Amino acid sequence: MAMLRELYRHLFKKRETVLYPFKELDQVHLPEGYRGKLTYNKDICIRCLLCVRSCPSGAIKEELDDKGRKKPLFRIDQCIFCGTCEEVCPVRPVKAVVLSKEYEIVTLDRNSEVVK
Amino acid sequence: MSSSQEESLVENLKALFKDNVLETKLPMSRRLFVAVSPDVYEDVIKFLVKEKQVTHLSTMTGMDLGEKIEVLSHFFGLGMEITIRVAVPKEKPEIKSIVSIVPGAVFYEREIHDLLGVTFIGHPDLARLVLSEDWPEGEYPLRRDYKVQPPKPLREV
Amino acid sequence: MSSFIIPIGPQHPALKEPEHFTFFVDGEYVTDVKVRIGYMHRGIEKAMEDRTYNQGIYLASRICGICTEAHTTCFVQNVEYAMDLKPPRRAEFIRVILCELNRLQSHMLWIGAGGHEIGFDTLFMYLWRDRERVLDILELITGNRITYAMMAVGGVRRDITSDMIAKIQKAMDIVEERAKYYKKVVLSEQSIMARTIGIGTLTPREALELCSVGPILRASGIKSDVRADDPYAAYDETPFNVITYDGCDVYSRFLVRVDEMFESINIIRYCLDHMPQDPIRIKLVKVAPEGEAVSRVEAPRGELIHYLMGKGDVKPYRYKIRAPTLGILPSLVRMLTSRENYVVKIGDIPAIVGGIDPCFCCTDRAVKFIDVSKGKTWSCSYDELNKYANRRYRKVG
Amino acid sequence: MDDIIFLLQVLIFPGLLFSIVLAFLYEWLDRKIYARLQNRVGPLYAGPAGILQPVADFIKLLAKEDIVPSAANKVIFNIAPIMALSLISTAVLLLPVTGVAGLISFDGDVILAMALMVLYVIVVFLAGFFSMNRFSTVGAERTVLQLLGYEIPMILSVMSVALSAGALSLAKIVENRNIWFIFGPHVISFFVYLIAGQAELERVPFDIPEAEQEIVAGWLTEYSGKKLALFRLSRDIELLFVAGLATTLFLGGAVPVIGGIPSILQVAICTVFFTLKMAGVLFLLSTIRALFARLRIDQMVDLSWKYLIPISLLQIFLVRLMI
Repeated sequence: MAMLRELYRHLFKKRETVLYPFKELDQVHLPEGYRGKLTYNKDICIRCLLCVRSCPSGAIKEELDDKGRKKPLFRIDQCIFCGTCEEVCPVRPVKAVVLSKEYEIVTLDRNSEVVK
Repeated sequence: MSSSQEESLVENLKALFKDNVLETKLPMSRRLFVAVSPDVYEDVIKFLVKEKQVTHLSTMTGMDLGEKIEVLSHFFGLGMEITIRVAVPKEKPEIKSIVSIVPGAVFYEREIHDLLGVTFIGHPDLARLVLSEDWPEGEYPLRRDYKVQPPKPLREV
Repeated sequence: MSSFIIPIGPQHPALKEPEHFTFFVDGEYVTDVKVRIGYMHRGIEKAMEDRTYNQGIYLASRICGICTEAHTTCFVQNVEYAMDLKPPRRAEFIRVILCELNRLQSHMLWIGAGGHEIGFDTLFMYLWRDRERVLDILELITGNRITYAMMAVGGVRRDITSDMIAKIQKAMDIVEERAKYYKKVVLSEQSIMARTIGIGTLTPREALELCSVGPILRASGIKSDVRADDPYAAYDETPFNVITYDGCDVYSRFLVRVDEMFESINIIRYCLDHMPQDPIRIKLVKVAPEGEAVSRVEAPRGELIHYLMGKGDVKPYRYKIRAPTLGILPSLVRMLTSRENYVVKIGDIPAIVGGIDPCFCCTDRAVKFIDVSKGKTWSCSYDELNKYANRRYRKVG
Repeated sequence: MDDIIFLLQVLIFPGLLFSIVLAFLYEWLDRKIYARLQNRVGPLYAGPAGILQPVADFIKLLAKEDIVPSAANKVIFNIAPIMALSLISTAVLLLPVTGVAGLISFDGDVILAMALMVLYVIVVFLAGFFSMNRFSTVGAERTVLQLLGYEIPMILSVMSVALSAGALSLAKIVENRNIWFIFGPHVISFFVYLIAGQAELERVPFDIPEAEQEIVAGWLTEYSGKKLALFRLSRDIELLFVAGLATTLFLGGAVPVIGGIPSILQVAICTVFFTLKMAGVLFLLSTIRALFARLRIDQMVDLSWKYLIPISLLQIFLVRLMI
């Protein structure tokens, strides 16, 4: 019986649930340093491929671009969002690989989730 | 605890078991590694548990060193982590079980038996613990010579 | 006497993770039990040998989703021991804060889940709601809710800034107030007491003999805590009490965990106030010298021990992980077996099994099947699966 | 013509169709209240505020594969859900929803109501026992053991009402009600009845026969598809019946008849009041569900023999003194 008062107090309280996928999208709050889907800026990338070597899950592959130069290819389906690639990226002041705040990355085809 | 306690334990062990204490290491404070020969392994543990009251067995590790398989028992007591290591030949990996002295070793010994194929003499029940029932006999995944085979797809089963 | 066998697991509503218990029962009384684990065998020990130390951190954080911080702390500490380096003091404080936040959320999770095991869903819902506050804080600090990816060999990867501190302190106040309320509930709710007092008894002697760890040991009245006995990180200067209760039953385990929540909150507050201004990370070599190290950490579920053998490579030669639940298993078997003056009923099984806070995910490891599903897809029609299942179960019986 | 009207009454209002609709509504209400108490939302998407969720669940279950275990006794396994549903929907016909008397009303129908509830439990026992599943068997055993616990206090509390009304028929009890019924000594037996009713309905803290964490779904473990749908429906109707019986016996049934208005309007007013009172009982039942942890089977039997039965005996004694 210890919780009776608490129970009835909740009867008129606002629910805690956020009706996320359909409504109340504005109530989804992300902190500053959130680790979401990574973004890759190929214009400033110096193609050092440090990220390929350091990725713990092997989600970053080597690939040749149209000019036959090596460049990284990011497979989001294997990514574990640790941010190591962002950390090792030597490009300054803005890094070529940055984890964004995007979190809706569900897809039906795992091969489509690739960042080039 | 001061390091003198660790050193005194080492001296104690050396005095009791003489040449059978093969190697002692003190890499940092509160860590002690003692290698003993298989003949006195049981006695050393009996000495630790019964006389020194080091009753807490943290875990046991099995390690493949090429020709030998090492069994490490990590005890905690007297304010330090005491690791007793004993090596057994790979051809005949057998060693006495310490379950009668430390009842908590039951699952650790079963795990090592399962993954490295060390037989513990006197263990009450060395049934499989972690590997599946249809795992082939005589294959021990944590040995260095074990090659990982890619699993077959389900439809071929 | 022929006994009636009740198989519980690998799939059973009481067990959130797959393991198998065979209970021999006589009416409502349990006479014997056999345990079988290994359904979550992911081969992490073997896979560790394949990864560099830096990559191993992320694998270690995936040993267990709930006590991830304990595993990563243990891993990086182990590598630091082997390399013989000491991280900056501020990093050690941040580690303590993260470990305690982790413990806080784990204990809240357990008290909720423990309530659920004895059919008290309301407690479950409230605690998991309040646990979100702690998870929000963890997300604020690390950027992730569950696998924090925060530790690095030689320090931590992110700093705790001053505006974070204010937010953490505010959240701690709320959590403390809620924890007080839950303590009151646990202390006064008759139906919780009816289901937990005198259930799953483990005498102090048995607990020592069977090498039990963590809250189970402390609920049997034995003062044993790695944080106090073998201090790591910044625990050597953080004041805290080792909570013990001597009821030796599930109720004492409830109380130990509730009280540890207050201790965690106090530790976090102390650390926030006393963090020195240091760098958070040092540069380091990637090769560990030949040698070995043992690292112990007090995970939310008890003593966690990692053993590392290095051969002067960038990868470990052997990495051994012993999760707390494996240490508790022998005690669990003892608790589940009826003997003189002590009976276990079927209705008590969830309370006892739940009472140890089982985490079989951490417990099972070893065979390596990495790189298997990459680029390959398995397809299997319903009929094929059905046939496979039929064949398999006819064979087993 | 009378026969056709009676048939329509049985099948549509206030009989089968009405009780099924009301049962679904009450399941929704119960889930919603339970969720509110736990600071959740409950059913949300099927219909406005999720009001159609129980119906959606029912239809979904009807569409699911129906598996009969090869070891089960097929005849009993198959007829048990139908038996359960028909027993409990017969019992609902006794409730005086529309006025003073129910659709079936005779002297001694209180006893029939109790008997139907016991029969329902026996059908449940058979269903569980002949599923030939370990969990079902344990669940079935527990069902009967629990019956031994709650049935006697329940009958005693009902009897005390019958005693003070001086009648064994629901219609007469409703007719003879007075203010004593609601605020008198029956408050005790009302709570005894609620607790016993909660046990009858197998809800927390007495969901022992189907304790999810202990024996999966208890006697329901092997049921799937249409049969599970029928069982769930019959349990919803059982909830309606327990709440309805409480309303009739302790809360005075449908409202007093107001003279001078057409009978159709009167029926409507009575029905609305009856359902509202039932909802009140349901609210209490939902609160009990949210308030406790599950008891163990021996604790449950202990509770009823040590406390509930003496209390209800005392209650009968009090009532006897007052008449």
